[in-house]
Amino acid sequence: MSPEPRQILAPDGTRHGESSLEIPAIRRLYQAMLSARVFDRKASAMQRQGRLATYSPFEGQEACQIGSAAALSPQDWVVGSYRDGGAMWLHGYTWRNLLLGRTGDERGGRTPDGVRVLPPSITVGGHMIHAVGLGWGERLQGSDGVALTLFGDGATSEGDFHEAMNFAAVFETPTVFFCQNNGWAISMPTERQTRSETIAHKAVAYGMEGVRVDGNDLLAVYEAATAAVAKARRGDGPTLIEAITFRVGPHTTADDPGRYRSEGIVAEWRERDPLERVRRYLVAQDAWDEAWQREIEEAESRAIEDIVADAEALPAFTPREIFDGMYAEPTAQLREQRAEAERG
Amino acid sequence: MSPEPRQILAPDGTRHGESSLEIPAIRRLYQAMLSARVFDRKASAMQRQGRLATYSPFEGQEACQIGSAAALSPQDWVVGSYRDGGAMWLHGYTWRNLLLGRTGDERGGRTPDGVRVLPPSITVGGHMIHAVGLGWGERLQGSDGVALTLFGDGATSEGDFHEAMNFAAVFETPTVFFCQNNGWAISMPTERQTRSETIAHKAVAYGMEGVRVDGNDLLAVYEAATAAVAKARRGDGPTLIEAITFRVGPHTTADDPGRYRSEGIVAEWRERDPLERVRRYLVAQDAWDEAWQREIEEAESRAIEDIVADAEALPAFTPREIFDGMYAEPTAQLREQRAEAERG
Amino acid sequence: MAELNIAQALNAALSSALEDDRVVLLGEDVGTTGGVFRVTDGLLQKYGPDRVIDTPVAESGIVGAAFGMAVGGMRPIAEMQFMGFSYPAFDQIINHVARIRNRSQGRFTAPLVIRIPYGAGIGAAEHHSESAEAIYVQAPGVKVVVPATPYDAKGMLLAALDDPDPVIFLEPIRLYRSIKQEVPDEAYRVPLGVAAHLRQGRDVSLIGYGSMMREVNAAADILAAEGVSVDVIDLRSLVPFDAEMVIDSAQRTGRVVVVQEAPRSAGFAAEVVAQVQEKALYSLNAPVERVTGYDIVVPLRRAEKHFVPSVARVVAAARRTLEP
Amino acid sequence: MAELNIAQALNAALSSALEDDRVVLLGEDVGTTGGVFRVTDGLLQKYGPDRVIDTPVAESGIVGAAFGMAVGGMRPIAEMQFMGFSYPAFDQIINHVARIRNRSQGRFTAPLVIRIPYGAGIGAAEHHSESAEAIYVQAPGVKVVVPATPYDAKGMLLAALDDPDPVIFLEPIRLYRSIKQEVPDEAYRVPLGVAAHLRQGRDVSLIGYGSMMREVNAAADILAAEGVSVDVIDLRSLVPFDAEMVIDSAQRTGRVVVVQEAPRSAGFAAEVVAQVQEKALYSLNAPVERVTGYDIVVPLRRAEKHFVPSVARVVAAARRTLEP
Ligand SMILES: Cc1ncc(C[n+]2csc(CCOP(=O)(O)OP(=O)(O)O)c2C)c(N)n1
Ligand SMILES: Cc1ncc(C[n+]2csc(CCOP(=O)(O)OP(=O)(O)O)c2C)c(N)n1
Ligand SMILES: [Mg+2]
Ligand SMILES: [Mg+2]
Repeated sequence: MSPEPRQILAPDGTRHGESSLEIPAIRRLYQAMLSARVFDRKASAMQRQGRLATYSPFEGQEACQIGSAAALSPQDWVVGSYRDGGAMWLHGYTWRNLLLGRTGDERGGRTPDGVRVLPPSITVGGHMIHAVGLGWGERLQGSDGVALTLFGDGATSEGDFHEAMNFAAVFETPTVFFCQNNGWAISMPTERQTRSETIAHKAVAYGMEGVRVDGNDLLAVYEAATAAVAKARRGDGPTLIEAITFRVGPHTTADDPGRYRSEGIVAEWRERDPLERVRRYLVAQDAWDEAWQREIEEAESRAIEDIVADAEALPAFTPREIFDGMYAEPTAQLREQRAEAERG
Repeated sequence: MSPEPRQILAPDGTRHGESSLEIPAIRRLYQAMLSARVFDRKASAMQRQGRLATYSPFEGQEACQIGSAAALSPQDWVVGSYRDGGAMWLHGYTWRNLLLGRTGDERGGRTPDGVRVLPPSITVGGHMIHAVGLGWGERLQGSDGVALTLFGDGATSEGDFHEAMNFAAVFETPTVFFCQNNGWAISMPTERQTRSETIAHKAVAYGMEGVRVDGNDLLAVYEAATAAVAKARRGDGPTLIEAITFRVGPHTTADDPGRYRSEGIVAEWRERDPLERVRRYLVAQDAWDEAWQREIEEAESRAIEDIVADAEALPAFTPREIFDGMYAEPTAQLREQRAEAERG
Repeated sequence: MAELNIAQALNAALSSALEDDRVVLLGEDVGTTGGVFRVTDGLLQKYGPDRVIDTPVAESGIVGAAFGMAVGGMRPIAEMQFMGFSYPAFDQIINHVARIRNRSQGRFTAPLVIRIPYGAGIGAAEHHSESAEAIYVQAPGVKVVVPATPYDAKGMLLAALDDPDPVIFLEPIRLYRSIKQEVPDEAYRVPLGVAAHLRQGRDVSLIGYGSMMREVNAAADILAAEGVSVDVIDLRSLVPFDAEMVIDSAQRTGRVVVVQEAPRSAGFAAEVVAQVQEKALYSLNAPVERVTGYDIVVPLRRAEKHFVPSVARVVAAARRTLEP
Repeated sequence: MAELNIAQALNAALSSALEDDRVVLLGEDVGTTGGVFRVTDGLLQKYGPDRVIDTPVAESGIVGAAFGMAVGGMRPIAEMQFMGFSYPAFDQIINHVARIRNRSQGRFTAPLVIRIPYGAGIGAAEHHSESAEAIYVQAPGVKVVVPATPYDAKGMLLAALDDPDPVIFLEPIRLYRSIKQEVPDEAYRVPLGVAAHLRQGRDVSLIGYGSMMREVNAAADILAAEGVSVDVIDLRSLVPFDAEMVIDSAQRTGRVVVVQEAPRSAGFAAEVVAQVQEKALYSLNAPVERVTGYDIVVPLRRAEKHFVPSVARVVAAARRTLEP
C-alpha cells in the first residue's frame, strides 16, 4: 500500500494516468456531480430558511460519492451515512427521499422499489457491518451482487468498523469499504482520530487490501472502486478504499467550523475542487460548455424546489400513522396506544 | 515487525540470544512457573471433584504469564482475563483470591490492599480499555505507573479491542497489550478468527509498535515485556505483544477439545513446554535439581489444598450479604429488598 | 413424537428450519462444537459451513451481519452465547434490527431471530446468569419471546422464524435439560403473543414466564394441595404481551402474583402490575405481588440460591394476597 | 447568583468540578467546540487538553477509559453526545462500571459520571430523541439521576461527582435553554435519591421527572386553576428512587398520574405504578394513570409532537382519576 493517494486527474485538469472512462461517460458523471452539488447547496439553503431540519452537506466530496457508486450494477447494494446522499442518489435513492427525510418525515426513508440502497444511518459506525451481511447474503443466494459501504474517518474508530472489517475478511464477503477521509469528524482532525499512518493501513489488521486514492479525483475514485467491485464480484473478497477528500462546508447546518479550523485550509481545498477539476479536463477535451452547465444547474434547482414544495404539501403523519411502521401487524399494545394517541 | 516470533531459549533448552536475567532470577521465575502449574493442575483436579465451579486452565501459557508480569513494578497494574491467574498471582493477587472465586464466592474478587490487579473479567474484550484508562490515569496523576493487559487471540475480534488500541495510541497511554495467541478461542482456530498475517500486524492499524514473541519461551517473553514496560514508563506509548503459545488443556473444565482439535497437535505443543525448556536450560547451567523441584511442587500443592479447605469452610454469603457489594450505601430499594430476602 | 428436552426440541426446530435455504445459523462455537449447550449439535455436519457458521468473537458483528443478511432476503438465526455477552450487540439491536422497518417505512425488514440463553441457577460465573429481558422490551420494533417447555420451544422458534419481524428468542438455561415432553417430529408453530393458560382457578393468579415457570408451577401445586384454586399463566411472549389473558385472570381472581427472575426495578413484572392495576383495579382484593430477583448482580454459585425466586417466595406471596 | 439556564448551570458545575485535579472530562467534541450543546464551552481553554479531552468517535472506549481512570483514583466525567449514541457503551456500563464494586467487594470502585443528553422535542434526526433511561435502571450498580431545573442541574452534577458510586446523569435536551433560574455562584450539592416536592395538594398527585417536568408543571397550573388541589413531585432520581415521597403522596391524594417521555412498556413509570399499588393500594380511588411515550421509535420532526406527552394528555389523565 502506498501512502501516496492515486491520482489520475490533477487539480488543473490534466490527466496523468489511464482511465477506463470515455468522454461521454465522464460527461455523464460530471453531470451527476453537478446535480449533487446543486442538490447539496439547495438543501443547505433551504435549511437556513427553516424548510428543512438539520442538514449535513457533502460539498467537496462529490467525486467520492459519484465515482464510487458509478462502479456498481443495479443488483449491488449501497449502505451509506447521513453524508452520502450523492452516492445513494446515483444508485437510485431519490432527491425526494433525501429531502422528505430532511423535512423530518419518515416517508423519506422508503427506498423506491427495486432500488438497493438502505436509508441513511445516523449512528456512526453501525452500518458498515450491514454491508458485510448484505454482500454475504448475496453470495449465499447465488448472486454475484456486491455491497458498497461509505463512511467517514471518524467512523473507523468505532468498534463496529473493526468487527465489520474482520468479518468481511474472514468470510471473504463481497464488500467494498469506502472511507471518505474528509479530514474531520465534527471538530476532530483525522490525525487525532488515529495514529495509523493512513486509514488504508488499517486494512493490514484484517489481511485485507487497502487502497489510497485522491478523493477529489473522479477518475481515480472510479478506477479504484471499479477494481474493488470487480474483485468482490469475482469472489476475491473485500477491499478498503481510503479516499482523501475534504468537507468544504460545516459538519451539519448546526455546526460552526470556525471553532475548529481556519478559513485558510478551506480555501486550499477549494483549489482542489472535484467538479472544477473534471470541468477543466472536459474543457480541454472540448466537451464542456457553459450553456450545458447552466441547463443542468437550473433544471436540478427547479426540480429540488418542486420536491420540497411537494414534501411540504404532504400532510404530516397523523397520530394514528406514527404507529404503522413498527411491525407488520401492530401488537395489542400498539393498538391500544394508537387508540390513546388518536384521542389525543 | 517480523512474522518470526523472537526466541531466546530453544525447546531443547539451549540459549541462542541475550537475556537480561541472571541464573538466580531465572530460578525464581522458574519457581513461579512451577507454582502456577501446580496451582493450575490442582484447580482442574478439584473442579473434577466438584469442589470448584468451572475452571479455565492456563497450562502451557506459564511463560507468557510469569514472563510478562515479572516485567512490572508494584505501582503498575495488571488487567487480565479468566485465564490469566498466573500473571495476576505474580503481581500480588493470591491463589486464595482465585480459588475462592472459583468456588463461586464474590470474596475471591477482593484484591489484597495495595495490590494493583483487577479481579478477572469474564467477558471477552471488555477489559483491555480499562488498562488504557488506568495507565492514562497514572500519567495524569504524575506517576510513571504502567498498565499491562492480557487477553487472547479471540479477544482481538471484539470492537473493544479496537477502541482500546486506538485510544492507547492516540493518547500515548502507558499500556502494554499482551496477547496470548494460544491458537484457539474455544473451538475457533486463530486462522479463522482473523486474516491478519499475524496478530502483531494489527498494531499497524493504530500506528503502534507490534512485537511477536515465542510465548513458550520465558526469556523471550520477559525481554519483550520489559522493553514494552520501559517504553511505556518513559512516556513513549503503548506496545502490542503477540506471544505465540498453546492452551494444552480444555477451554474450561466444561469443554471437550476432542470436538475441535486432534491429540496430535497437543502432543506437538507438549514438546515445546515452557517449563521443561527452562528446566533443561537450568540443568545445563547446573542450577536445577530434583529435590528443589519436588519441594516446590509439594509445598504449593499443600498450600492449595489448605486454601480450598479454608474457602469451603468460609460460610457462604447470607441473604443479607448479597446486597452489601452493590453501593457504598444501599439504596432504599435495596434495603427493602434485603429485608425481603432475609424473610426468605 | 419423541420425548425431548428443551435443548433437543430447539435442535429439532433448527434442523427443520435449515431445510429452507434462506436460513443460516451464526454464532460463536455453534458449528464444530454444536454450541456450549449443544443446541446446534450436529447441524454443521448436516448442513455444512455455509449454513452453520462459526464466527469470530464479536457479538455486534454477529448481529449486524445477520441483520444485513435478513434485509437482503435471508432468514438468519444469530446466537449470543449467554445473555451477559449480548450487550455489545445492544446498539445493533435497538438502533438497526428494531428500526429498519420503520426507518424504511416497510420497504426493508429484518426478519431475523436472535437466540439468547439467559437466567441463573446453574452456578455459573459472572455474566452467565443474567435476566435482562426488560432492556429488549425497551427496544420498540423487536418481539421478545421466551418458551418454558420443549413443545413451546420448538413451536415458538419456528414461529419466530416465520415472523416478518425480528424476534429476540430467550432460552431459559436452567430448563434446557430439566423437562422432557412429547414433541411432534414434524414442524409446527406456536403463535407468538399468546400466553398459555396452564391452569384454571378462581382464587389467585400466578403469572410467570421462562425460567420461573418451574417455580410457578411448583407453587401452584402446593397451593392447590391446600385447597387454593390457582390460575396459572405462562406469558411466553413479552412483546407482544397477552394482556387480555392476564387481565381476564385478574378480574376473575382479584389476587395476582407476578414472578420474574430479573432484578426488580423497571423489570417486566412492573409492566404486568401496571397493566393489571390500570385495567382491573376495582377487581383487586389485594395488592398485586411481585416476586423477583433483586436489584443486584446475580450472586455466584454459593449464594445464587438467595437470588433466584424460590417456590417458597412465590407461595408466600400468593398467601399474602389471600390474607383476609 | 446569576440567572442561568440548564446548559449554563452545568457548565458552571463542570468548571467548578475541574478545580479538583482528579476531574477530567472526556467525550466527542467536548473540547474545541465546547460540545454540541455548548455545555463544556470554554473549559478546554481554561483547563487545558489534559483535563478536557476530545476523544475519537468510540463510546465504548470513552466509558471504558473513564472507568479505568476512575478505578485508578481519578474522577472522570464522560459525555455521550446523545442518548442514541450511548448504546455502544452499554456493555461497559452494565458489565463493568456497574459491577466493579461488587466484583471486587469494595476494593475497587468506579466513581465516574456519565453525562447523557436525552429526550425529544427539538425536531432532531433519528437517534437524537431517545429516552431509554429504563435500560440503565436495569443495570444494578449505577445510580440514575435526571435534573429538571438549572439549580438542580448544578447541584446534582456536583453531588454525582462526589458520589462514591457511578452515576448516569441524564440531561433533558429540550430543557437545556428553556428555563432560567437563579443559581448560586459557589459550589453546592443537591442530594441524590431525594425527590422534589414541588407543590402540595390533596386531590391528585402528578409524578414526573426530567424532560416532562415542564408539561407536568403546566398541567398542574391548569388543574389548580380549575380548583383541583395538586401534589407535584419531580423524582429527580430513578436509582435510588424516593418511593417514600411518592407513596406518601399517593396515600394522601388517592389519585396518581405518572408521566414519562420514554416508551411505555417496562419503562420507569411502570415501576412507580407497581410500587404505588404495592404500598398504597387501599388508598387508591382510581387506577394510577401512566402518561408516556409510545412503544415506537420517536417520530421525526413533523410528527414528533404526537409522541411527546402533551400537557393536555397529563391533564386528561388527571381528570380521569378524578372522575367519580
Ligand atoms: C455512535 C455515534 N456516535 C456519535 C455520533 C455523533 N456524530 C455524528 S457525525 C460524527 C462525526 C463522524 O465523523 P466521520 O466519520 O469522519 O464522518 P463525517 O461527518 O466527517 O462525514 C459524530 C461524532 C453519532 N452519530 N453516532
Ligand atoms: C463478550 C463475550 N463473548 C463471548 C464470551 C464466551 N467466551 C468465553 S472465552 C471465549 C473465547 C475467547 O478466546 P481467546 O480470546 O482466544 O481466549 P482464550 O480462551 O483462548 O484464552 C468466548 C467466546 C465471553 N466470555 N464474552
Ligand atoms: Mg470525517
Ligand atoms: Mg485463545
